[in-house]
Amino acid sequence: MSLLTRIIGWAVLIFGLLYFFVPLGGLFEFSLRARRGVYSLDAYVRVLADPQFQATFSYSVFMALVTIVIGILIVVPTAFWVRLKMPWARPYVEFMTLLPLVIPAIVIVFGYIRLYNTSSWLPLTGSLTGTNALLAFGYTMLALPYMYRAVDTGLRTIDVATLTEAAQSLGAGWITILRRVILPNVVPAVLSGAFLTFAIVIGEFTLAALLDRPAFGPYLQRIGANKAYEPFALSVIAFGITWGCLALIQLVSRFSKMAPPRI
Amino acid sequence: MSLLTRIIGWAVLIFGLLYFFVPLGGLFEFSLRARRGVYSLDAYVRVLADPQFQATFSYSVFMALVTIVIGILIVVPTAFWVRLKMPWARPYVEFMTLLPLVIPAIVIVFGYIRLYNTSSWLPLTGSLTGTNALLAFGYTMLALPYMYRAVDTGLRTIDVATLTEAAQSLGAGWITILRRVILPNVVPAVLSGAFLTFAIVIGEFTLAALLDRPAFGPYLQRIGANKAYEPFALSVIAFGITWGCLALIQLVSRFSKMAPPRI
Amino acid sequence: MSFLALENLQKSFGAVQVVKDFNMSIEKGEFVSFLGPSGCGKTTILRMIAGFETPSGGTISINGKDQSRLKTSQRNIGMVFQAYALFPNMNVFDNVAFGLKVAGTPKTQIEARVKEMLALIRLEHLADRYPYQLSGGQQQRVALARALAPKPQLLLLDEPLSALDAKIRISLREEIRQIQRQLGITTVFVTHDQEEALSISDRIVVMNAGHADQIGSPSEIYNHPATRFVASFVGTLNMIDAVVADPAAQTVRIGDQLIALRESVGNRKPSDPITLALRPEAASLSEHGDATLRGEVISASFLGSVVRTKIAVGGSTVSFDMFNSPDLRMPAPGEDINLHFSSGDLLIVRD
Amino acid sequence: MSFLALENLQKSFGAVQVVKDFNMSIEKGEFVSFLGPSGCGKTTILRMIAGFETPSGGTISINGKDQSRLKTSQRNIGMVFQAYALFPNMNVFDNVAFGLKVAGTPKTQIEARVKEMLALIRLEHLADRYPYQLSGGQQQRVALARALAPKPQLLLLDEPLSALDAKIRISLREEIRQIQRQLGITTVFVTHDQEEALSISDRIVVMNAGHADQIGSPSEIYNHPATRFVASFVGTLNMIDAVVADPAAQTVRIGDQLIALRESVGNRKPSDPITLALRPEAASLSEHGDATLRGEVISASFLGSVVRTKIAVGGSTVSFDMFNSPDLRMPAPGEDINLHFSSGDLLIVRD
Repeated sequence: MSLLTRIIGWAVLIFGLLYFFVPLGGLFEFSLRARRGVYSLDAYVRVLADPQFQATFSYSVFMALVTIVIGILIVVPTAFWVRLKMPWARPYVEFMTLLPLVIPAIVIVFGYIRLYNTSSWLPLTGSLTGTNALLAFGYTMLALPYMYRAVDTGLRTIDVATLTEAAQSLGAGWITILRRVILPNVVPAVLSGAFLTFAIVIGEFTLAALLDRPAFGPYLQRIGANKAYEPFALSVIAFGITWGCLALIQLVSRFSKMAPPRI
Repeated sequence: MSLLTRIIGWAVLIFGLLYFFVPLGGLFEFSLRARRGVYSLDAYVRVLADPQFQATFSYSVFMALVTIVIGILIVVPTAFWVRLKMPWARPYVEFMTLLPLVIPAIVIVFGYIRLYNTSSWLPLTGSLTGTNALLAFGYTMLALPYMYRAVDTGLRTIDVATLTEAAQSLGAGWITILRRVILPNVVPAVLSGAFLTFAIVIGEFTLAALLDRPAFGPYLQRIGANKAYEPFALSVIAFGITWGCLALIQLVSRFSKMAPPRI
Repeated sequence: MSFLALENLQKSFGAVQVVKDFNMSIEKGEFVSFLGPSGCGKTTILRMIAGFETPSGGTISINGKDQSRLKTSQRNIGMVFQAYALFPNMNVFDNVAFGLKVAGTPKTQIEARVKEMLALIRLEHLADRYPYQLSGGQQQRVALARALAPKPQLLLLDEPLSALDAKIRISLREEIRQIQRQLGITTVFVTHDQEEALSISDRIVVMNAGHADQIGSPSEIYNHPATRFVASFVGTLNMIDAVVADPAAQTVRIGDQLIALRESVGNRKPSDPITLALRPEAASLSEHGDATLRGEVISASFLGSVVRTKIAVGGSTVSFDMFNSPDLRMPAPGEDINLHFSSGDLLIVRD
Repeated sequence: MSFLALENLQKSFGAVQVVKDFNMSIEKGEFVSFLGPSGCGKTTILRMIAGFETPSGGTISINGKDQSRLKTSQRNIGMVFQAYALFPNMNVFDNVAFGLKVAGTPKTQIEARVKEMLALIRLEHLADRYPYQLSGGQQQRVALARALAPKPQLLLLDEPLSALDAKIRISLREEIRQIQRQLGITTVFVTHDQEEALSISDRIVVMNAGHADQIGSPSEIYNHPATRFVASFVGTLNMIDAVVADPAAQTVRIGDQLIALRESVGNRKPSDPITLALRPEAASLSEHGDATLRGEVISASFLGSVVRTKIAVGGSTVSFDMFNSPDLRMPAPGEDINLHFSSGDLLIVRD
């Protein structure tokens, strides 16, 4: 039975690896074939030299950072307060953070367009800044579930209520408690939420395309429709970025595991 | 302070509601304006009567069901086995289930197209059935994180190891254990994963568009580009469906809460 | 005037009244334990004193000063929690220093005070350790040092020992008591463990469903329980069904055996039922005392230092304890034996 | 021939050897407890008997039949787990019936047997309840009935009481013992609670770091511990530092007091250090026994039924216990008192 266990175990792992990595392998192999007959990095060179690539990629990175900041500002205080003072509200908040997963992005975008079009009370879509802001809020919404879960999981590893009360009994006010006690203990969780957000925003297509912003996702798709090898090189690059983010999450969470085990 | 707590609490809730529901409200209001001057359901009537709507919608429902079946077949045994016999593999499996969140769907699709094109060893994209299968596998990948987490959470609420050992000591084999002991206790979790999958597949745009399949997502976008009121009606319908799924999840999880509390 | 005064203290959560009109005065330097089962309101009282809960009614005053308008952070109390309340991101030194830093104490003073506190709990050598590197007992000692560092006027202990192993629990409670005596700090201790409360306290408050059933010294509580609840919650107690034989002679009948009580049976009449209580350690097989009960041994179990024997006497089961010794002969089931005790140990149970 | 035979049993997890060459024979109908701290290997042995772990070496045979090739489901054993092992989706009846259903027993027989089992644990009236509607004690009784329903040849109990409240723990252990006697089923019980093991067992195995330090009856284990580990793990023990005075006369010196031992000091020479052990309940203030130690009272704590006094005797601290009684005068700290005991109670500690 121990042998069977091991065989099934490896089968599951191998199946998982194949499921994800065989497509990626094919992708990578093809992306090297830009020069006839030999493997080369020609496609990568061309992609990286493309000013449009640079423009869209830096635009997406910038939007990702903005999204992360908005997300942290919304999520950390909410999650702390919900854990501490409103445990009754947890199911509602969790329900709300589920919404972006199941409300199609298209629906959100149509709502935004309708609400903030040029003839509305707040004509956001009328200006570039406005549209960018709309996009950032849309991204925040997409990233909310992951950010919230990451931070909430981080808070779960410490006994928020007891630590807060201990700090209060020692004379600390709210700001001291947040700054000296709560935040230092959830930094890894916040970071892992941030990396996840980053990866999601970099690869996002629907929102950016429908709001017609020069982001990396639509660029990827445009290239894919018009070039032979470059889209594959781009995909590999995009994958590399997300992979890097994931590796960072793992690193951070390993680091945080070396920190105090709690409860 | 109790008052402050309450005020902040309500502010958070109201902010959340506004964040999600104001766009939806705008959407809904506009979708009723198809007849000049009065509110009417004209847009809905036209949408529902559109044979394309019916075709794409039933296609997506069908694909969602296929995805759910594949997902359950992959996820339930894997999650059970990992919990029971391979706790060391949990981080790897969880890492794998994170991948679909951060690998952009476009990357996956390009990989599929490259790997299974008409000149490859398995020319899936050469036939309709093959492309549909590809799409279903792509959907499964998208839904994997949610399905896995739902089932894993379900398994966490029971003491899998002890229950399995108890059943073994009473003479039960693996099939009896799975059928009589494990499954009956994770049905709610499996259902909630299934509803989430359903909602995701119904609203998905990128995969279906890039593989050029007649799904509901691309139809929604096409209508959006060409009609005035119908896209908003469609959005409301899409939202209604996802909302229904969410409500079902809540119902199921409430039902499961009335069942035995464990650990 | 008392140091800590709780007057008409009440607390309701929704429709549930958890603390009902509680009154108590605690002297400076006293060690008072709140003892009771979970849900009896003992923790709620502690949390109201700390300022974590707002009383629904009544006042709390410390040293004559009403506390109701003060936040927790303004009350100058030290508190030790059940477990895991050390700040995980700080080492032992920084944990102990936290309260002083918050108060803006100069650095050199902080250092001196923290060293003093660590010496008090004999953990000077662990100042650089993080909480996860400490055992449970060490963590609670650090928590105690942290609570005491800012020189609080009142020390509150919320079941600080209940997460620890049995042996550490005993040594730490002795240490807590010794430190408390040394500093002379007024202390309120909450526990559900009767042995803990009995061994550590100047006075014990036995809580039952939101009010104090009895307030008194450990031996008063144990030897003269005021209510049936106190009697059964504190220690083990035999309940013996009897009927009154002769009210004037204060005799009762247990089965067919006549026993004379030392207290009056009150206004009970002959043949009235009466319930008597007897502690297992009050009775023994050796001849002593003025009362005897004969019964048949049901079982004798060896519990280590003590052998507990159960005998059947007129429909009731009576347990009694003997200290173990290597040459002790265990009573055999079925055997008839005489149980000797002092009639003064036989209490009449009031409900 | 013994019923359950464990021969040269070994188990390693990676490089860690958890069970080291364990040998034991258990007779039919015996109740044997494995007692030890966590990590001593007691649970691993139980799990190997059940078939949940495969031994790294050695054999397990039940009734003469080697079990190594049998899966758990083929061994016909009943097992009760620490907690929460009832099937949450089945009611009490179905839980108890599970083993019989799996075995394909006819329906009418199942019904009769389940009723019989529920009568045994006195829960007939709860047959329709689900596990979450039961208290912890009731759940464990149902788990016991479920384990016994298929008439197993061996009953394995893996700390079945440790998740329960103190009072329920005591009543349930008496019930388990009584049912075990009634059915005459061979039982292996794993616990870390010495009082539990002492009160329930025919024989106790005291485990320490993978091997058995001592196997014996409860009173052997308690009164004649074979090793220092057994002595300190089972019960509370005073360790007293002394020096040999005259090996021939078997006298030792504790501080400046001379005591004659009943056992030989072995090949120790005069002035050699020697460690003696004395159980707290063996000594008392009243005159008895042939040995006396004089010391100064350090503290006296009231623990309920028992008063524990610590005295300082020649550099060692000696605790002794007295049963409480209302007229007991507690020794005051600083007072000099005489402690009486029998010299036979003074054991020489071997390491």
